[in-house]
Amino acid sequence: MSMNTQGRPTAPDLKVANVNDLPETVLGHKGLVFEEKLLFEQSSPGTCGVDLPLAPMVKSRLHVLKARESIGLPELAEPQVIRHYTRLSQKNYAIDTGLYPLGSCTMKHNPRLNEKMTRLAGLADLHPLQPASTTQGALQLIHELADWLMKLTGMPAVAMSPAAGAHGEYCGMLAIKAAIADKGEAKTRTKVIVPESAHGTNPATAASLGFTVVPVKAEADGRVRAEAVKAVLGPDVAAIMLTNPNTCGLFERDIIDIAMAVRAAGAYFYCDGANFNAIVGRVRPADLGVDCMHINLHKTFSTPHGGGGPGAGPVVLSERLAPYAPVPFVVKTGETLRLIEQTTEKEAAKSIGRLKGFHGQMGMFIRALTYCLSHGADGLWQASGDAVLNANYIASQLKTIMSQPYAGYCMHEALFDDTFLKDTGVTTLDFAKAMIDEGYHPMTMYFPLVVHGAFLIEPTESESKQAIDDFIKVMISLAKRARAGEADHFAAAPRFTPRARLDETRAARQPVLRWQASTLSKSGG
Amino acid sequence: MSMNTQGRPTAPDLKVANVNDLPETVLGHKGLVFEEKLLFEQSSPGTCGVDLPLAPMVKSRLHVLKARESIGLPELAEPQVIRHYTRLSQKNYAIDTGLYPLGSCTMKHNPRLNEKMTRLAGLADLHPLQPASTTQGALQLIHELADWLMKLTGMPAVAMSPAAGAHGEYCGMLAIKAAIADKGEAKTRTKVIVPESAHGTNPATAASLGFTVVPVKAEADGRVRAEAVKAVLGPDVAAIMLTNPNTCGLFERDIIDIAMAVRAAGAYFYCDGANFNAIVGRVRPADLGVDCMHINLHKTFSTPHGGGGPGAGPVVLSERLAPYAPVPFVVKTGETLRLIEQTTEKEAAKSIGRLKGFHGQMGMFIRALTYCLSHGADGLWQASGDAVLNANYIASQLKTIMSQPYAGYCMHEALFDDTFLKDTGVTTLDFAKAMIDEGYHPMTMYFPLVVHGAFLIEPTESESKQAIDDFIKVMISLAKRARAGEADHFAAAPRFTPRARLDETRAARQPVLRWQASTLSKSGG
Amino acid sequence: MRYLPHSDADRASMLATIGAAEVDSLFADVPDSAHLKGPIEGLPRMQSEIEVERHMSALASRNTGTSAAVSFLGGGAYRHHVPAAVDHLIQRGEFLTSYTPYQPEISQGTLQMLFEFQTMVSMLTGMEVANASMYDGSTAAAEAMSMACRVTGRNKSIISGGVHGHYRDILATQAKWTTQEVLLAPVDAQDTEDLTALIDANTACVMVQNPSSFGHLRDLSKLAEACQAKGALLVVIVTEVVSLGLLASPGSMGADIVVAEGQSLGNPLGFGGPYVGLFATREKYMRQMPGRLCGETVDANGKRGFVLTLSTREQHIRREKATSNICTNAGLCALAFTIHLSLLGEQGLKKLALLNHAKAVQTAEKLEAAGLRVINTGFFNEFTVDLGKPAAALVDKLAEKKILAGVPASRLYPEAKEVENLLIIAATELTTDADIYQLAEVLK
Amino acid sequence: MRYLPHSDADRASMLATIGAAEVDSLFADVPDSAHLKGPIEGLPRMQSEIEVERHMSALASRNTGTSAAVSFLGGGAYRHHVPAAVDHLIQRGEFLTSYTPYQPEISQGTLQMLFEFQTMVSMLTGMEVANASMYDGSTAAAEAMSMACRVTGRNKSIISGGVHGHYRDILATQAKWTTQEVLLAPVDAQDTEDLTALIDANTACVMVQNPSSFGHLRDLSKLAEACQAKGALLVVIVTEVVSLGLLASPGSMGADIVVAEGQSLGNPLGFGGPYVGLFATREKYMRQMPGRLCGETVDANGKRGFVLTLSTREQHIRREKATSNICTNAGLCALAFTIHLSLLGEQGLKKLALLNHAKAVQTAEKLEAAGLRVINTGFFNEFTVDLGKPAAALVDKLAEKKILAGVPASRLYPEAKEVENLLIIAATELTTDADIYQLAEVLK
Ligand SMILES: Cc1ncc(COP(=O)(O)O)c(C=O)c1O
Ligand SMILES: Cc1ncc(COP(=O)(O)O)c(C=O)c1O
Repeated sequence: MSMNTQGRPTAPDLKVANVNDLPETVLGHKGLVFEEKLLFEQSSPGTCGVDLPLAPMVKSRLHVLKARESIGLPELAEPQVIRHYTRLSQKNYAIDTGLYPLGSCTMKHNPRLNEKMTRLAGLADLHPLQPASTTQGALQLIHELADWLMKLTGMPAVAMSPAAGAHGEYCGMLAIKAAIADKGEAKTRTKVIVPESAHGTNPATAASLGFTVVPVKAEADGRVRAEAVKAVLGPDVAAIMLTNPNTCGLFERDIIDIAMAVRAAGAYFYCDGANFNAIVGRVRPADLGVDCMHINLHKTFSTPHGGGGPGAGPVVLSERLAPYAPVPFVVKTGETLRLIEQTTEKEAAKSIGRLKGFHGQMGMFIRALTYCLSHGADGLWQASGDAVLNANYIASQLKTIMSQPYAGYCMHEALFDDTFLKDTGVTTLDFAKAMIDEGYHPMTMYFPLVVHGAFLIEPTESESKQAIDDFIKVMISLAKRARAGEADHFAAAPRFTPRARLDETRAARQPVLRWQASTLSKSGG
Repeated sequence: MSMNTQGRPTAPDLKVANVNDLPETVLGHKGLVFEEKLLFEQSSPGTCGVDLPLAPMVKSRLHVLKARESIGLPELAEPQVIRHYTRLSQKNYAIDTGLYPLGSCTMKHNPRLNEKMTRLAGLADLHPLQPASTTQGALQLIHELADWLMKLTGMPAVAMSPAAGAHGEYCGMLAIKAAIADKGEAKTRTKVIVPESAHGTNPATAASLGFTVVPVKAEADGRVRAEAVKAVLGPDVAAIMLTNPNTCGLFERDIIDIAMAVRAAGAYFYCDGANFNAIVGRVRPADLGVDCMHINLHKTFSTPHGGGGPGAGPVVLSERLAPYAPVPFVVKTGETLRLIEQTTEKEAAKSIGRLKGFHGQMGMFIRALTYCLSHGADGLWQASGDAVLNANYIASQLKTIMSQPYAGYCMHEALFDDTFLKDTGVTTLDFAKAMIDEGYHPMTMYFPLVVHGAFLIEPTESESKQAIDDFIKVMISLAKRARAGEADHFAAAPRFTPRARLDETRAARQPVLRWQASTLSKSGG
Repeated sequence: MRYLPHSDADRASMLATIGAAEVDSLFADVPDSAHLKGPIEGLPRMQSEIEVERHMSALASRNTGTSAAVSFLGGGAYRHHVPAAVDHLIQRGEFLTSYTPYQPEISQGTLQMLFEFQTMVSMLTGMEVANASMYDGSTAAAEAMSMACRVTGRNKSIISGGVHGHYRDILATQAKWTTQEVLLAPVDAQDTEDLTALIDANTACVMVQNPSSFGHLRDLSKLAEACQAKGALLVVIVTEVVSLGLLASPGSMGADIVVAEGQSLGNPLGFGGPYVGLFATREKYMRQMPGRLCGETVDANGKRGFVLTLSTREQHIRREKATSNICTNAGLCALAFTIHLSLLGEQGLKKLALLNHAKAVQTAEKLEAAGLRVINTGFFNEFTVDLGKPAAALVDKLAEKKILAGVPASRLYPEAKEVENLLIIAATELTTDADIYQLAEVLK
Repeated sequence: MRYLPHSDADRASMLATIGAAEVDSLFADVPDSAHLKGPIEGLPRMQSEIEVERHMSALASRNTGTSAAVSFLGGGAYRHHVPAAVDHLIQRGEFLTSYTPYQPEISQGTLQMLFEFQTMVSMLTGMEVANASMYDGSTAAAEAMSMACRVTGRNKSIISGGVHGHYRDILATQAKWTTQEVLLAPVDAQDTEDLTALIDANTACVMVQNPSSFGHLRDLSKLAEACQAKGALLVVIVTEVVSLGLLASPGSMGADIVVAEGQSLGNPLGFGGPYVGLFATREKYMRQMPGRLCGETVDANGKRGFVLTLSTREQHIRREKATSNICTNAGLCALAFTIHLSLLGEQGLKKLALLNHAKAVQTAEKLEAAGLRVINTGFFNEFTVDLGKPAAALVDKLAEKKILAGVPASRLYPEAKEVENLLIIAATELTTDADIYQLAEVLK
């Protein structure tokens, strides 16, 4: 999930607030908190962190081409590189270091067993273009994960190759486009209904495929009504893209009616499954009438976020979309598994084609299957229950001190708006920065856009009661301080981080996207 | 190497220096710096971080014994345990995070390749009591490392099983004791000569074997003279324990004369090889006349220190001590390798016996061999050269601002005393704590004991010129501040660490060595 | 369940606070017909680490990994040696378990790394700017095509016959379902292609791969000039980044956009993913780039720091007007790439490239000595031999002997009957003399 | 060389600062006769990671690891499942590459962990205090003997015939070369030993192992009383710590010192080391303990913190008067132990112990059904069978079939001809039904 802090760029006051802010130490290090220069600034030409076997003497066959020009890469030995990235890592907040309540992102525990399994010989060293006879275990693994995903969603097919949620959206919407074309409606069905609360990838995907986005509003309870959908449905509508549970953390109560109406109108129901973690093992999207849904394995199925990726976004498909699944896919006949890689093969006659090189994010499949096997159906039931329990526990205790746009139980995330900050001079952004000082990664803020100054808090099932109680304590304390008129406290936050607030306006106005030997940028300390 | 900060316990002023020191955040966290409770304080009974397969139903065969009483272990799930130890780890300084100039400890780079090799299937999962036919690769590995150690030292034999340097001393001194006993001199040769600058393990080892320690003084140049040794040598002397390079970081110039004198007197020359890193690949101890020497694989051969261990302390032995080597040892006949485990076997007829369960610190052997192969004889030559170069580079630039007890080139560590702090009100300890604020782990302090307020700085070969230049800059700056009368700056250090100075006196006077459910100890923040 | 930190007592007490009778009550909004009453049937129950490991190891053992075989496989994914330090560092929890760096004050680690990554990618490709990664090389190519259309306001792209078969398929898919068009030049096994004639006023871009899918090396300067003359962009694909240590950069030959598969540095083969897409272009097209960008700035105290920037190109701000729908990218693989390249440095990369070339030349020489015909004039670490009989069948047969002889061209271009006899062979620094000997033995 | 950060230019400039002509000049103090002029001959030159990995992998592949075999080996080292989280955490550089926590302000991570370790060891053993680890169980036993002599002022120790053969050998070595004495009771395969009669006014300690080396379980309360009556200490050795999840703790039976091998938790078999020695005793003997101790205190701001304490027992302060010469201990293995035990917790450990017992009972039952005789009345996860013929030869033969059937008693007690036919068999949570079946098949 993404947050549009960019939507409200911060341009902090650049005057040094306090003469005491002059460097307190010679190099800027402070105890265990180190200043770290760019790697390029640490180069010692002539050193190298990799030794290689001697190259055999041969006659070059690099005909034609000119020689490689100087590249400009820095030169360091291994100890320096290890120290550099170790130090950098320590400047990150992470699930492993603290509660990470980033709504819509499902920052749950990433088990180390997953990592270990991914590195097994026979998996890590498998080339994607080996003959299938030598990769039966890998194909079986994909097949097993596909089986889990189909059973958990109740859907009859799944496209495994999409690389992330947005790529899954692209895949699913293409399948819909193909199905429509198949019915000869390509020219007419050009619209896609997208609720205003949707994640940015939904309209972006629809638009990239040439669809016109038709917004639909939610009601006062944060949910889309079947009536509202019906009002915009028509023969020109290709699909609806609906997130469920939605980006406000609420279950769409009318979802079955919406699905029926969409189907009745000859359109398709794309469900954004980013929030599947709330219901996995408890509600099967097939039972809600969806036609396709992407699953972010990097959310619900615990594959690591890795500072931004990689992910994987398999898309489950209904009977009517299944024929359009992209290549490649795995087919099992008896005990033998095959990869269908070409649309020329009969099993793929109606396939939309290929979306990605090779066969999908195998490393994520390994992790996700490990996660499924570890949990079992019963463990997943428990996990989604705990995720929802935790969010409601937080909501129940913060709702009196913060302000809730929508009443009632939430799903896996608790949403607040900034009404409680009215006239305090404290913004959601300020509040978030003060949370950082208190040792917390902020929740998702200013998303969904439909809620003013949104605070979207997703604790996930991985947090203990004690950890959540501590978090609640801090949130209450901050809310009280804000209301007590301590706006300065918030404006100056964060104070305890390796960097104070960063000038995002400057970054965007005078973009510096790379280091240059002649760069004017002054070094850290 | 160890430091006797304990020798000068610090009892900091417990009054809160400043009202501003009241908790600045609700839980005591400060941005990325977290307070972390004891694991016992985070227990949620009924949770568990390990799932196990179901136990088969069987009839218990636990006859006789009473049942296990309650243990008291905390109960947590995996995410909580990972976060706990991740947070704790971040409270440590380490080679991976910064320059670690702890003299006598050789805090050099610990390559990750070593770790990877140790975890290879066929090594990590090898049981020590498997039949030798199934462990030929492991025995060959020990044999190869032994070969390296013998060739690097020029010695004809090596005892591989000692677990660390001190254990190696025990092994070597036992071999000497056995040799003496063999000559019928057990009753008469009861003294061991140990220079005053020796590491504490030397006298402790000698004493544990019933020897009387006879001190010998170094001359003004920090080295022991052959004359001084000869003066105490006699028919009652079993051995000398001499560290070379010595604990002042100096090469013992008279070492060959000393060795000859010792041998002439019918005694043995135990060389403490903790500082072998200065000369490995450039000087063979055999050429100096030593009879035995332990090698700390966790120093010279880059096996990790691991927060205190484990290490490994193989002992090389001269021809005259070789027959007394402890069991087990590896014998290669043709292509077949055997373990001699019992003193009843003919190869071990004169063996001192067994010192350790199984066959030694195999995990460290794997790492050390990996290190040797990576460097090769030429890489080791380069490494010891760089280690000595770095120390002298530091010495050359700090000697004018700090005070050097001994002039001339040093080996791998630069030694200073506290003369330069005279009348400043700043102690070596204070200076060390101020270094912490600047982002450095202090050098070894107050050791060797023969130098007043010693600063023993060992940069190792792993540090870049840039890193060393930065370090020098900080040391000069601190020395200047100390001399400029800023004693308060030092007395209040460290300021930027997770904890300020700790009350060591209280810890020793009212020892609390474990958590107790009813403990009075208040929690962190 | 070992990952779930609540005891039943915890749950009960939390429910009491909420005022709900049971967890299921919290799901009150779920329509009854869809609200399961218990765990889904037909799926296994929770398992211990021991059991899961056994299952996964059993699956792994049904594969023949390249390290348990003789392998000359390439074709867009290369078996290189990854230093142990790389895999250690990327597993540090602070990197592994953090999200996209949206809160820069507590994400400087990831941000500074991305800035270093972008710089390295720019340098390698010879371009002015690079983004913070795409899913992989193939999807980066698709994004490049879209970007070229945006930049030029045209919609036709010419795709070289030397481009990887999968990449061509993806571009064709994209064209099929959007207003973009592709002209797929015939498969160019023999390196005879000349695309200049095809470029016209409707051409958004010409997309070529170097080295080509068959291993041919090209000087693209002429093509670049031709593109420029017609106002089209030259997009260069690199599937083997190690080649950039030895070959003139696409930028130096006049490329406008360079996309590359970064797998070769830092990332295991892993049966095809996750990999990392590199995307670089000219500064003037910066605002048309897809994906995240990390930029330098200062903090409130004037200290240098890094932030995600120019987000007004992106879906979370611009929604349907975004340059791409990409959100999650390939962060951790980019980290692995960056660390591996940091270890190599300038000379290390050049040496590695030279070693790869030398191994490939050795292989080619041995095969030629065994009577095979190498069709390439020049190549980097991958070349093509004509077996005189269908390659796929032979490859399948050799696999039984644990010899992975190469990629049959028919696997990538099944529609091109004329390449049926061609085998694409890649060597890397991991290729041994014994491997080469065995390959020559079985192919001769 | 990849680990050395100086370029030749760096070296030259540093030498210039020093004022030395070359690095060799800095070695001026080395006598000429010993000063080598270049790298030592007869040793290989520097090698790449690729080459080193190949060499080490070749060595590893010449072994048959327990995971590639059917294994019932125990005898003081046990194959347990170590959760993936353990090995991940102990490899974090901040733990792996730090030294003994002598600077507490920047070592709270290691220190707090040690405090947790000490607490857990105290709890497990049922003792009041524990130290921060010894090299391993065997050397901890030797230290216990010395400590008993110090505490009692006596010098004779009685060593049970149920103590592990290696441990007995070590104690004998120590006694041989010091003023300590040991009385080694006859090897006690049949659990018939009664040591009470041997205790006298010169007895420093009685040392027993529970479960014994042959797997027998003992109620030590009587022995403890007998010791106490004579002023001797009871030292209990535990080589399989997992047993402490099911058996009454040594402390509860009256032990004065408990030493244990901690390998079973967190640490791989690794061909015998490094392991971790646990050492626990009564509070009143605290100042006589060997090794490091971590203690709680407060910092200058009154916050709880941890330091190494009571160092006046140790060699670096007390030199020849120290309680032991130990310096480096088993820190990282203690960390692995602590993390594994943290994951298990109270119930997890108990379940693990029960599972181990159940697997062993299953194995015993199957062997009995196959006609073998188990000599133990009670056992935990290890028991002894009488094969009626020499065990060692059979074990060697079965190893060829990749069945590691157990430890022949003669391997640990070669001098005791009467145990020649005995095979010591251990099962753990990793023992499968198939393993048991195979063992029964080959032994019947
Ligand atoms: C609701 C929603 N939809 C779609 C996405 C896009 O998924 P991905 O980042 O995997 O491309 C996200 C991710 O943040 C999301 O939160
Ligand atoms: C000079 C010297 N001798 C002996 C030792 C003891 O070695 P170990 O800690 O490996 O037992 C040390 C370690 O600090 C040392 O520095």
